Amino acid sequence: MRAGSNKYTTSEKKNVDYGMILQQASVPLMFIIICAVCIPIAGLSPSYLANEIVTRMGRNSFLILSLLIPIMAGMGLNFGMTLGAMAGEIGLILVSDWQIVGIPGMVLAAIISIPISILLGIFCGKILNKAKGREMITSYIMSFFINGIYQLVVLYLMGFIIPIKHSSIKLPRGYGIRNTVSLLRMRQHLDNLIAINVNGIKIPVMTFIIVGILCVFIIWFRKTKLGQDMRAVGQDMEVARDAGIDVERTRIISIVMSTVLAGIGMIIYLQNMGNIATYSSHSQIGMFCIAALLVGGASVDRASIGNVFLGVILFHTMFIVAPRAGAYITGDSMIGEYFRVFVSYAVITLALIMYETKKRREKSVSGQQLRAEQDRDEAKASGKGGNV
Amino acid sequence: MRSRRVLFRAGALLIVLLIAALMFVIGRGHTVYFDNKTAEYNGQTYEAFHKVVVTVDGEQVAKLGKRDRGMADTMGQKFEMTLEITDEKGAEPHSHKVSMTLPYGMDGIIVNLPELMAGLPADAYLSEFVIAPVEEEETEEETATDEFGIGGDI
Amino acid sequence: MTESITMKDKIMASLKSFGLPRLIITGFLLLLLIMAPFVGADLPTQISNIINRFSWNGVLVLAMVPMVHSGCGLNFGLPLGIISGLLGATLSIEFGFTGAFSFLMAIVIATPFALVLGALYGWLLNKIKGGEMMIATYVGFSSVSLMCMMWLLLPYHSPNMVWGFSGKGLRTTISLEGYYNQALAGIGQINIGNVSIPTGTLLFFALLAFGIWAFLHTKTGTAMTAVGSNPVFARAAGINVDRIRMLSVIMSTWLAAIGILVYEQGFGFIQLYMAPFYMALPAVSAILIGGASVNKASIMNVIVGTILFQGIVTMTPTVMNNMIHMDMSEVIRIIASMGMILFALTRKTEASR
Amino acid sequence: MITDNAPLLEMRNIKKDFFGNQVLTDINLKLKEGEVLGLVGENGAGKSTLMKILFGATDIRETGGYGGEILLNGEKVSFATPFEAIAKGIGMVHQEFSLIPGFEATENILLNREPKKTNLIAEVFGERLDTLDRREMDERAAKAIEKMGVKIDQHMLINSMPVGHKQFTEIARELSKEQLKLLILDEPTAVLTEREAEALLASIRGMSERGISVIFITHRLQEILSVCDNVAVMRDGVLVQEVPAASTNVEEITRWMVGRNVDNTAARTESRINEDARTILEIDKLWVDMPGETVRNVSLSVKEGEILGIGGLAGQGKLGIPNGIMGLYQAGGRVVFDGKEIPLNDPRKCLDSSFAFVSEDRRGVGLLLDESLEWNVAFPAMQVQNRFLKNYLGGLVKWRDEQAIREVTEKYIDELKIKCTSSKQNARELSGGNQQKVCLAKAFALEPKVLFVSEPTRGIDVGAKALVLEALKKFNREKGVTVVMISSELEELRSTCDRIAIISGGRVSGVLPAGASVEDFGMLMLSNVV
Repeated sequence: MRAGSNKYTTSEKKNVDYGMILQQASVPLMFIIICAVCIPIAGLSPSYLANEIVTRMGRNSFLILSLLIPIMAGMGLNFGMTLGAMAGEIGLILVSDWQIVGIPGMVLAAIISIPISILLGIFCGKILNKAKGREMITSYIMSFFINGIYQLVVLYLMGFIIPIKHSSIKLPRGYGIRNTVSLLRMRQHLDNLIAINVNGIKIPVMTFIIVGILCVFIIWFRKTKLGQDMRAVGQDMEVARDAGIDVERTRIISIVMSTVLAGIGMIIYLQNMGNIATYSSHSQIGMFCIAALLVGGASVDRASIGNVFLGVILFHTMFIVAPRAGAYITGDSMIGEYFRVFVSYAVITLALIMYETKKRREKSVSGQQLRAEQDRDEAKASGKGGNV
Repeated sequence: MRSRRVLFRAGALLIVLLIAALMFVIGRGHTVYFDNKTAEYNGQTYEAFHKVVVTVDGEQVAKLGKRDRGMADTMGQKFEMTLEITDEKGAEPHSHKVSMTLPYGMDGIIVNLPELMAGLPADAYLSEFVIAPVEEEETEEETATDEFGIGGDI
Repeated sequence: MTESITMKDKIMASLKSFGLPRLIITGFLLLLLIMAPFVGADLPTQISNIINRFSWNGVLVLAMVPMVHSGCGLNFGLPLGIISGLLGATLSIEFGFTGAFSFLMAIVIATPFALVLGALYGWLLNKIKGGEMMIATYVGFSSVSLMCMMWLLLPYHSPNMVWGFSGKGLRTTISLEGYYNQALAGIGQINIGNVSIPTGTLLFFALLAFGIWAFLHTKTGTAMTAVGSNPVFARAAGINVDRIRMLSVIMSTWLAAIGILVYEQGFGFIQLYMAPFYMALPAVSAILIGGASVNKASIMNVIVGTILFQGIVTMTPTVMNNMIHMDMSEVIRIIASMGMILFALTRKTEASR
Repeated sequence: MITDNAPLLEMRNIKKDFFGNQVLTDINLKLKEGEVLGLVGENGAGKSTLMKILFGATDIRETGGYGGEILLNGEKVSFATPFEAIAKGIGMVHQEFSLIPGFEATENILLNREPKKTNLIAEVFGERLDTLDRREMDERAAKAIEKMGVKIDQHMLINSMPVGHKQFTEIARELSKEQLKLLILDEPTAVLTEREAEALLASIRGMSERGISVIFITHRLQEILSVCDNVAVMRDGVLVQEVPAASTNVEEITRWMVGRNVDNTAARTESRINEDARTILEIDKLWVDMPGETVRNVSLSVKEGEILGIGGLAGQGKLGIPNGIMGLYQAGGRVVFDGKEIPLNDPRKCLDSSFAFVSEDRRGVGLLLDESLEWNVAFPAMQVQNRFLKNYLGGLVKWRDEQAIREVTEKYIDELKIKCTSSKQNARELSGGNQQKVCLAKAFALEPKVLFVSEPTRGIDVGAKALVLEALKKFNREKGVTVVMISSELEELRSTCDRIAIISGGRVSGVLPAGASVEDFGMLMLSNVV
C-alpha cells in the first residue's frame, strides 16, 4: 500500500532539497548582507580588516573544528566544549608557573590538558547519555557546573594543594590564581614560527598548517570505522544498537574527542591572545564558536569543514565592523558592542528554532504524503465503494 | 594481537611522556641579566668595561655602559651570546663569543660580565636574580551579588 | 520482620525520589545553621537575611510553576518576563510617578508588555515542542542583548535614570530612592531585635502564590496540569493543548515581570543591561532544590526551594568565612545549583513524558 | 553421524508463557536445508513469539526464557542475544525497517560488519580507527544483491529509496552474511507492490536453490502456496497443521487458521439484530492517516443500541476508524450522527456530540499515569461537560469539586471492581487490567450516546477480560448506549457484539452477524490483505 507513494516520495524529496539549500544558505546570506552594509560604514582600511580576519581565522578555527565530531554523532552543538577550554587553561597555567616557554610550553600544556580533557569528556559523555534528546541544554548547564569545579580548583586549590611557585600568577593571599596570567613568552610564538607577509597582511602559516592537519584528520576520521559508527549512531541510535554498535560508548568517545580538541584549540587561541583571563576566557568561547559555526551555514545536525571557515570569516568580519559601524550610525560606541552580542545570540536562537521546526516538519511531511496518496486513492475508489 | 596492541599503546604513551620530558628541558625559560659592574672575587677586583654590546641570536639585546644592566629572555639551558667589548673609551672593540650552561632551577640569572670575561668559575659570575617580594594590598574579592559570577564580559 | 523490610524499602524509595543532590543541599544548609552560632555568626541576622531575600526572590521562582505544569519545562526564558518588568519600571519612572504609587503603575505598565511578549514566546514554544528549554534559554539571551541596545536608544529623559553627561541612554543601575524602594516591604514591617520581617512583601508573595494555587484548582488549571502530565490524553479529552500551553507561558512571563519589580523594591535598585542575563538560573535551581522536577512543581516546592537556595546564598559567605577564612560561597553556590539542574535533567522518569 | 541426517533446524516441544499466560504450547517443527516454510496464523497466534525464541530476542530471556529445545544441525543451541543467533547463521528481516536513513544501501548492508584496512593509528587507539575498505564493501554488497536476485541501486541513500527497496536492502543485509543458513522473513511483502512482491518470491526460490532455508511469514496465502514447500499453521499458540503446500489450498488454510472447536465458539447467545432500529451513526467514505493502520474509503452504518464489532488482522486499519473519527489522527470523509454532521479532526466536537472513546493505547493516550484515579475518571467529563465543578462569582471561577469527583470515582471503583488502595492512587501503580477499567470508567463518566472501545482486552488477564466485556455489555444493555468495539480477537467480538464488520486492507470487506461461521469471518479477514 505504501509502495504506491514511491514516485511521490522521490519527486517531493527534490523540492524539499531546494528549500533545504535555501534555508541552509539563509544565515550566511544574511551575514554577507550585514557585512556588506557595515564594512563601508565602518571605514576600516582593507589591509587592517584583512589582517584582523586572518588573525582570527588562525586563532579560532581549531576551536570551532572541535565542534564537528559531536554533531556527526548526533549530539548537537557541544556547549560542553568549554570543558576542554578549561583543561587547556589549566595546562597553560601550570606551564607558565614552571616557566616552560615558547612552543615547548604549548606542547607541554597540550600534553597536560589531554588527560584532564579525557576525564571531563567521559564525565560529560556519561551525563549526556542519561539525558538523550536534551543533550544541548544539558551540555550547556554542564559547562556552568564544571566552571564551578574549575573555579574551586584554580581559585582555592592551586597554591594550596597544587604547588604554584611564582607570585606573578598567584594571588597575594598565597593561594589561587590571579585574574590574568600573562603568556608573554608564548605570545604568538606559534603564529610567528613561519609567518609570511603578503601586502602587509601577516599570515601565521604554522597555525594554518596545524588547522590543516586537523581538517585532514577529520576527513580521514570520517572514513574510519569509528567515524562510520558515529554517523550511524547520529542518525538512528536504535538501528545502530541493533547492528551491534556500542551506542553509549560511541557517544562518549565523540564528546571526549571534542573536549580534547577544544583543549588544544584553546591553547592555540590563548597563545595568540598572549594572556589568560583566568575566570572568563572560557566562559564565552563556546558561545562564540557555536555562533561562528552556525553563521557558516551549519545546523544542529549537519556541519562541514567549509562551514567552519566561512563562519569564521563572516562572523568575525561582523564582529570587527559592527562596533565601528554602530558608533558611526548612532554616535554611541556601545550600540555596536551590544549589536554583535545580540547577533551572536540571535543566530544561535534562529538555528535552534530552524532545527526544531525542521524535525517537526519532517514528521508532518510523511503525514501529508499519506494524506495526498489517500486523496488520490479516494478519488480512484469513489463510486466503487458502497454502503454496507 | 592483544599484547601487540598493549605494546603499541605503551610505546605511544612512552613517546608522549618523552616529548613531555623533552619539553621540560628544551622549553625552560630563563631571564638572563647582564651586569657590567665592577666586582670582587677572592679579594681581586674585576673592573667594569667601558661599553659592552650584547647580541643574542643575531639580535642586539643590550648596550651597556659601566654599572649598566641588560636582560634577555632565553629558552633552554644552553645560552650563547656575542659580546662586543670596548675596554677603554676610544679603544677598538673586540668581539667574543661566549656560551654557557644555565642552571635549571633559576628563573632569573645575573651574569657579571667582567668576571665572566676573566674566566672565573661559574659560581663567581652567576647569581640568582630574586624579585624582591612586593607587599601587595589584598584586593577585596567582589562581594556576593545576586547574579551568578559566571557571566564574564562579552 | 517483613514490616521492617518494607519500612526500610519505603524509606529508601522516598530517599531515592528525593534525590541525592537535594539531600546534600538540605544537609549542607542544616549544617550551616548549626555551625553558625559556633563560628560567631549572628543567627537572628542570618535568619532575617534569609527571610528578606526570600521575599525578594519568591515571585521569580513562582514564575516557573505555570510552565512546568503545562509541560513546557523549566522556564529558562525568564529574562523575557524580566524585561517586561523592567520596561514597566522604567516607564513608570519616566512618566513621573513617584513613591509607592510608582510600584503599582510599574505593574500596570509591565502587564501589557508581559502579555504580548508572553504570547509571542508561547507561540514560538508551541512551534518547537520538545526543544523548549534550549530555545527558551537563547530567546532569553537574545532578548536581553536586544534590550541592551534599546536601553541606549529609547528616548528616556528622566534625569534620575539617564546618564548625566550625555543626557540620554539609561544608566546600568537606577536608584529607586523616592520611587518604590521598599514599597511593599515597608507595609507593616515588623522589627524584633535584629530580625526584620518585610510583612508586605511576604503578603504580596502569599497573594500571588494563593492565586496560582487557586488557579490550579479551577477547570482550566486542571487542564493545564493534565496537558503537562500527558498532552495526548489532554488532546483526546478535547483540550486545545496549544492554547493551554500558550496561557501557561503568558502566566509565567507575567509573573516574572511582577517578580523582578518585587525584587527591585526590596533591593532598592533597577539593574539594566546584562543584569537579567543569568537570572533564570537561580530561579530554576531554587525550584528544583525545593523538590520540583522538569514537569511537576507545586507552591510548596517554590517556598521550600527559595528558602533553601537563599539560605545557602546568605549563610555560606559568613559561616565559611568565619570557619576557614576562605570565601568559597560563590563556588559552592554554582556547584550546588548547577549540579541540581543537571541532576533534574538526567532523571529518566522526568526525561520522558 | 546424527548430524548428517539431522534437519537444519529442529524445534522440540517449545513452550513459552508470559507471566503464567501460556502463549506457545509444545511446538514441534523441522526444517531441511533449502526448505521454504510458510508460517501462517492470526495475530496473536504465537508466530512472532516463536520466531523471537528462535532468534534469541532479549525480551524472551527477560520474561523467563522458554521450554523445550532448539537444535541446529543436530546440535542443541540456546541464544542469549540475537547476535549469537546471527553468528550461528540465522538471519531475520523484521517488519519495521532497521536501516540508517542517511546511509547508502551498501553501508546499510554491511552496517557494523564493514571490511577494514588497518593503519598505525589504529594500532594505538584500537581497531575502531581502521579505515573502511570502500571497494571491498561495494563488492560484498554487490554480491549480496546479486544473491538476492533483485536489482537495487547500491549507492542510493535509504531515505530517497522507495519502500520496497528498503525491504530489499534489509534482505540483502542478511544475505551478505556468509554464514547465513536460515532466513526468517516477517511479512516482507506487506509493503511491496505486486511486481516487487513477485520479485521477492523469485528471490526466495533462488535462495532455496542455494541451500538457504527460509521461514516465510505472511497473511497473503496465495504467496505461501506459490513459493513454500511446506505450510505450518498456528492458532492460539499451538501448531495445528503442517502440510506440504502442494496438497492444500487457501480455503483449507483459512479454516485451520480461524477454525475452533464448535463448543467454545458460541456466539453471543442473546445476540439480536434489530432490523428496525434506526441508524444513529453513519460513516461515509472515511479515510484516516494513522501510521500502520491506514483507513481508506470506509463506509459503515451503526444502529442505535447495538454493539458493533470491528475486526480484522493487525495493521489492516481497524484501529484507524475510531482514532480517525475521534480526531486523534488526520482524517477525511463524512461522519453523521443523529442527522448532524460531526466535523472531523477536532476531538472536542466529537466529545460534545456525546461520543466517548477508550483508546487501545492505554498508557499513551488513555491515562494520566502520574495523576490520581479521581483525575483520570473525572477529567474528560469535567472539561467537556463542566461537571464536577463548583461555580463561584457567577460562573467566572469554575472550582474543582473534589467531593463530587471522589464520589463518582468510588462509584466506578465499586462497579468495575477496580483494585486500588484508594481513589487517590496514581494510575501508574495499577495493573493493566485495572488501568483498562479506569479507562472504561472515564468513558462511562462521560455518559456518552456512542462509545468507541478499541482493543479493550489487549494485554490484560483473563479475569479482567471477562469483567471488562461484561461491563461493556451491561453498559450497552442498561443505558442503551450504542457501542462500537474494535478488537483483534474474533472470539471476543463474536461473544460480545451483535454485528461484526471485518476490515482488511483499510477497507470494509464485509459485515456479518455475530453468529456467522468462523470460516466466513476468516475469508473476509484475508480477502484483500495488504
